[in-house]
Amino acid sequence: MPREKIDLEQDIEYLSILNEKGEIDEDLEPDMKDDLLLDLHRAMLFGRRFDERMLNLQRGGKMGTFAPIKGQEAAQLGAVACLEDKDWLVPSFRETAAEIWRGKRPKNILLAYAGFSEGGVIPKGINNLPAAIPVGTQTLHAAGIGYGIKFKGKKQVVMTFFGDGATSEGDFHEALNFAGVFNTPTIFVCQNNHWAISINRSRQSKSKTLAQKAIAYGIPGIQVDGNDVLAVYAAAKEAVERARNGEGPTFIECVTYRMSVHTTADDPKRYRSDEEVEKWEKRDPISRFQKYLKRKDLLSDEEIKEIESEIKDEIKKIVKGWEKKKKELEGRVEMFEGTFAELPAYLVEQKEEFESELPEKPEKPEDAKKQEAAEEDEEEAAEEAGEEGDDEDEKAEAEEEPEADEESEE
Amino acid sequence: MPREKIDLEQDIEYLSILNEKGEIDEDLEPDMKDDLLLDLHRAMLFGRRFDERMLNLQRGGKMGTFAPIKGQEAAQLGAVACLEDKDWLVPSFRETAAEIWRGKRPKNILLAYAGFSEGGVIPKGINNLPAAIPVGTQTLHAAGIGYGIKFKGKKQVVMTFFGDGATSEGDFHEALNFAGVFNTPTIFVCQNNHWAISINRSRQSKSKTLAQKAIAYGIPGIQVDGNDVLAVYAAAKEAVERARNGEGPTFIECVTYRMSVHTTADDPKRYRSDEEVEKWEKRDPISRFQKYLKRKDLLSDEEIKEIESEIKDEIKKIVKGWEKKKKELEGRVEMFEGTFAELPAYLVEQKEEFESELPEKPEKPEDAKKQEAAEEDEEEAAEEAGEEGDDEDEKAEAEEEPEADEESEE
Amino acid sequence: MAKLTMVQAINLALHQEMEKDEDVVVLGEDVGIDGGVFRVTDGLIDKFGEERVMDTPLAESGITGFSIGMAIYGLKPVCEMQFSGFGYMAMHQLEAHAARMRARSGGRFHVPMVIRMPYGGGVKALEHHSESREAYWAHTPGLKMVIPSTPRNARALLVSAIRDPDPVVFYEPKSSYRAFREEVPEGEETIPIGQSEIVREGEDLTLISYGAMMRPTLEAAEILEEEDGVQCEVIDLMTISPIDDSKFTESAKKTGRVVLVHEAPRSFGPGAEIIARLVEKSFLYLEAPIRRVTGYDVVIPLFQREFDYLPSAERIMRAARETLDF
Amino acid sequence: MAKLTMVQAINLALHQEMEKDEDVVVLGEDVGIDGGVFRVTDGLIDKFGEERVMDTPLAESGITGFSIGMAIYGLKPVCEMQFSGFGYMAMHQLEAHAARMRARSGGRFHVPMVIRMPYGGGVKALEHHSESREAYWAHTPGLKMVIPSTPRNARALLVSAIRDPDPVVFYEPKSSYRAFREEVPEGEETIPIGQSEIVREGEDLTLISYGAMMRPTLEAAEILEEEDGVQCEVIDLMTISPIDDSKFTESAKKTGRVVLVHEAPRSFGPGAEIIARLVEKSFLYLEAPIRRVTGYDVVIPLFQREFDYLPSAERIMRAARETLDF
Ligand SMILES: Cc1ncc(C[n+]2csc(CCOP(=O)(O)OP(=O)(O)O)c2C)c(N)n1
Ligand SMILES: Cc1ncc(C[n+]2csc(CCOP(=O)(O)OP(=O)(O)O)c2C)c(N)n1
Ligand SMILES: [Mg+2]
Ligand SMILES: [Mg+2]
Repeated sequence: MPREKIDLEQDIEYLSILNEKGEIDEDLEPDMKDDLLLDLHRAMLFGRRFDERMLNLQRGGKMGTFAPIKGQEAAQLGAVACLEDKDWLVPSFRETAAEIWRGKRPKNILLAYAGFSEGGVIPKGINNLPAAIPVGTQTLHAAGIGYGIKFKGKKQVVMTFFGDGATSEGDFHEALNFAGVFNTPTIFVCQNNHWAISINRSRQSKSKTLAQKAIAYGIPGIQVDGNDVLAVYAAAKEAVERARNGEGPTFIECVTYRMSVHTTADDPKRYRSDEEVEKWEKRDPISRFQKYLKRKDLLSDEEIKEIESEIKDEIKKIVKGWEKKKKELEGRVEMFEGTFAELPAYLVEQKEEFESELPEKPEKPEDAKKQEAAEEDEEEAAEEAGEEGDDEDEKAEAEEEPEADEESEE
Repeated sequence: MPREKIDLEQDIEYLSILNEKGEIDEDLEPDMKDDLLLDLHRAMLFGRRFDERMLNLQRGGKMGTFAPIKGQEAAQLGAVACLEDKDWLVPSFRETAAEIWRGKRPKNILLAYAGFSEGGVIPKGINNLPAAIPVGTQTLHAAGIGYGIKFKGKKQVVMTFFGDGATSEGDFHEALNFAGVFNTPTIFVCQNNHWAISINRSRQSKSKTLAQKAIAYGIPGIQVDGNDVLAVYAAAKEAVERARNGEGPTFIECVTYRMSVHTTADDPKRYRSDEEVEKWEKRDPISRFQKYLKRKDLLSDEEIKEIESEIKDEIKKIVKGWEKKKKELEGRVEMFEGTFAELPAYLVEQKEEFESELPEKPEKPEDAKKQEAAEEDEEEAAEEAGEEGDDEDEKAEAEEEPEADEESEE
Repeated sequence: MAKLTMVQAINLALHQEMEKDEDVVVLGEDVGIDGGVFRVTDGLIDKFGEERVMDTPLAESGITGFSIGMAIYGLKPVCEMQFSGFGYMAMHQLEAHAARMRARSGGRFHVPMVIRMPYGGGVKALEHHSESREAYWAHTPGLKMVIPSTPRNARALLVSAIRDPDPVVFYEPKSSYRAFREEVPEGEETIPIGQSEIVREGEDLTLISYGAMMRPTLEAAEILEEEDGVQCEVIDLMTISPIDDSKFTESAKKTGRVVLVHEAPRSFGPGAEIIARLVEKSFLYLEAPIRRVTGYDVVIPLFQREFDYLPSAERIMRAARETLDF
Repeated sequence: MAKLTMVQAINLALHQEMEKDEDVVVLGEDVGIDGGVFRVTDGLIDKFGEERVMDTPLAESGITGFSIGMAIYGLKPVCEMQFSGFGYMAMHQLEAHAARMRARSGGRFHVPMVIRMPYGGGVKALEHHSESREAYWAHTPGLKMVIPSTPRNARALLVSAIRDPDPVVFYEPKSSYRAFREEVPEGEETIPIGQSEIVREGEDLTLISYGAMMRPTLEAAEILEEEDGVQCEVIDLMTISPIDDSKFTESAKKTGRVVLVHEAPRSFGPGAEIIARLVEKSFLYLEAPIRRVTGYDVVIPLFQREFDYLPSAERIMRAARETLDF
């Protein structure tokens, strides 16, 4: 009949490996191939530049609302870098760089944010779910996919992303609880970027860390420096290995910072100080990682410049390909097809009604049609020959198409 | 750049004061007046017997489905015993004894479970919410009421009850989080009775305790022996004091056991063993408490018998009053009034339609009417004179009626 | 052919589909060891094990979102909301994801899941256990909404729902669970989703209903024949969405008079859509206003008064007679 | 009188009601320091402080259930769902508690709260930001459902909603937030909930709409007058539930021809109820089928195609002409 402390049999740890000055804790340095380090660096840089370009396009009125990733490149890329192709990604709406790493075509990202549903197409063989806007809801899908994996006895894992704000949603709670109870191979990665629009992390929950929420579900939880790509990678690697070995889910809190606007519709000046942003600029994940790579002699300033310039060209091509695609899609309205596998009678009727109401376009004379077709062929040929960035995308899609889901695991 | 344990600045404790053999940890014995101890004992016994009677009535086809409390008398009464009248109770559907302690009329409980909405009426001055059937949803109301209290600067607290199963619901999560963030005077009491219908606590969550879920919200959490009314009282008392002093919410897990069926529609033989039930019968909260009271010389076997017999009579009267009330209500259909403060036009139409469809009753001759009225008067007079149990109820209601909410605090 | 209750018939469908397709998984609160609070999933766990018959934590959004994930991955979850009155907790998962995943992923992913929910009044249940809100789901693009009325069509429709590549909300009229038996063939039987049925032919008046209300509707039709010599054509919708308006609009052209019956609240209820379609497609044939015999637009009362709330054969007959006299 | 946008007008209502009644509390995601993502709550926190203008954690059910508790205790919460597409997360709280607390407690408790939600398409928003599902709420007994169409009626209706003793779901047409200005009196103005308005008189055809669709509807009415010499009577419902059918059924008796317009999906949508009431109450006067110009029953497309989805003046005119020619 005592009053005594209960041993909860689990601790919450904090992990940081590479600090703001580029110094490293060598004991903790993860074992990563040089190629992987360089690929990660390139992806982080690409993520940053693509983000900037998107912001630009949006400000220029060419694109709708989107959520920039600036500052969170390490948190998302360090984590997905632990995944294999056969694994699954369940993103929220702020994982552009992670989605691209996992095979999403940048052109499609632009298309989707320009309001074309066609941008949402996910090719076969790429196991990414579409971006999820309703905060927190996707975490349950990751738990369920994890169960599917277990059920089918596959050696896959599933990783889901969400923000600090999402941890307040009931779905987050239910997802972690289900994952715990059914011991699914699900890695829950919280990008705690300190803000949920205008709500600071401190007002989202009274808990000291978000990582400790794992205790509520009896699953491992860890807090990492989310601007330290090595720490994120190391923590995610552990979690992925546990999951792949049938040891169940993990919750990772990446402490990072949203250096830009919430979305392009947001004005952060209303709720946070410039000083805070400046403080975090000093903790930038990219410059920190570059210092590390330079120390390791894997990267020089010269090379960084080269990569920057390659990325610039690549993005240019992507944007060009996107502009072209947009033109192609203009006037095409296919809104009736996607809702069901087969159109039910009433949708056939509505479609007919819709089409009968379209302004009638005058039939083009045959000659003009032929001319257009020829031009299109030419353009495609030119693309295949020269425009690498976009072209790779097209090829990738073509390759993926025939692969079945099951086969994609190999 | 370390990997180190985070100090979460909070522990989860287990509290037990009075054990199954009636032995007590004197250091922990709460300071409770004799009267309170005896009142609690009587309420626990009344709860048990009333429960039995309800089961009986249900089995006899006189009542609909309900959820017995057997075994959980200490968990709920120990907790509400810490409340003052001005405080608020937000129950789930298994707090019959607690609701009665807080002034709910047993006759109304019977009425509601017999399918009469009239049983749901809550008199002014009694700050109990109606029983909440949708699991976990009511916890949010308790958080909101807590905010109301804080907002108005009152010295009230609000206590809400729910089961182990409820901790899996998103609303539970959101409620504890809101209560934490807004530091509301809310006491969350989980009656972990080991079962959510057929689902054992162990399959509800992978967490070692439910109490540790408090860590997710940075609020105090404690696990107590829920069959030990002293421990429940002590833990609740602490929580109530904190809340009243503006120190915010607490989560209390009472480890108890549902000794009976989930509801009268349930057959526990399908999912649990008799041995398990027998094991818990030995931990019965009432016999344990009686041993304690006897040791303290507050209660004798003789007195227990007397109380039992009083309770029996009381329940008899309640049931009689209920039967009478049911008869009064028969044929009365008032389903249009409760939905809005004022009937909108379309409900007036529907009501007229409904009434026009009622089988027409032949008008009674004047004489018969007068006769009936006279009889009714007589009955009421008789009631007031003799039938104490039910009469007290009526008086209570009459007294409460004029009091305003504001005033009820005194 | 055995005479089965609806509970047994649904149970049969689950047994057979799980046997046939090992991707079919059943999950929900108490569906495993307890066999479901209505025993609909009785025996499944013994036969198919815990991996395919999953007792879940108590969380409706959880069950639904988890099922969506399973379905995206390639399983065919049949999940249960213990009562339809708790299904609203899963509404955002169904609306935002189950109903849209096909569109959102450009066809790559789809959500072949069934969400079973016992619905409706008439069993003296507790508060929140008697609702009939099929209109919520029927109004949600991307969801199908099915309500059987007899053991045989319950079985056949559930088989179709499980095989459907898109999410199907499957409301089970709990007051019909054990109310009567019907011959149900042992061998496979399906009824296409999106198809209504004329269950009684007639020339004078069209009665449209579905689910538990088919019984008072048919009862009314019989009495009307006996007492008034009126021939009612009775239509069982079976699928609420995508609604099959072909039969009832044709029937109305023949009879010119229509009464419809549902226990859901009247305003903005399923009946309104039926009327809208009748006006759109049978306008010139309508000889009388279309009457709705429905639940009232109030909080459904506790069980002592629920039969005052629910449509009865008497209420239907009265509306029918008024429509015929118009 | 100042010319205000709808955002400003709603903001004015909030300012004035908060000033007048200190039990009025505003809460939601980003409603405080940020002033709301649409700036509807701009300036409130400076004036009334954090206790009355509460930035909450990100949880819609939480916001709603918390508000229900506050309302039961005696406050008058005006809570915001950031977009109506996320309001479904709160559906169970609204359905099971806000809408029923009065009935469940025998009148002791009631829930005087307003749930504000920006709804509808036309602002090039992201997925899940363009829905129009007022029918869900309108079909829920115990809830009131209001949708203003102009700055002035938005302000007046919101004041009434805040003062209403029962829960009101208040949909704000976000495409009208800043689209135009209107004179709004500084002094108090209310419009009773449950009252529709004839905003244009006419003899030939009745057009019924509400919210953002009032603008294309009125545009169509004007063009029809100019081009066809047709006099349309245009009705703004303003309250969806309890729906005021008095004006539109009277109007239909006069014109005999009705077209109705909403951006919600057609099937089981609000328009069906209007048709049902017209058939019930104006049957003998109807000279043509009632046409529904609505969103289609599909997942609403991303913004490049949303104007193909949304009703336009052209679509309305076409339906009107066909109805007139019938
Ligand atoms: C359920 C839901 N509620 C509200 C919104 C509007 N909203 C979009 S993002 C956001 C903040 C999300 O914060 P967080 O989870 O921290 O992610 P971050 O934006 O910081 O990446 C809000 C409130 C939404 N998309 N979904
Ligand atoms: C949201 C919701 N889902 C399902 C149910 C059906 N149901 C009633 S009680 C219950 C189990 C509750 O378990 P627990 O929370 O442990 O409380 P207990 O019954 O043990 O007191 C279930 C599943 C419900 N009432 N509400
Ligand atoms: Mg964030
Ligand atoms: Mg329990």
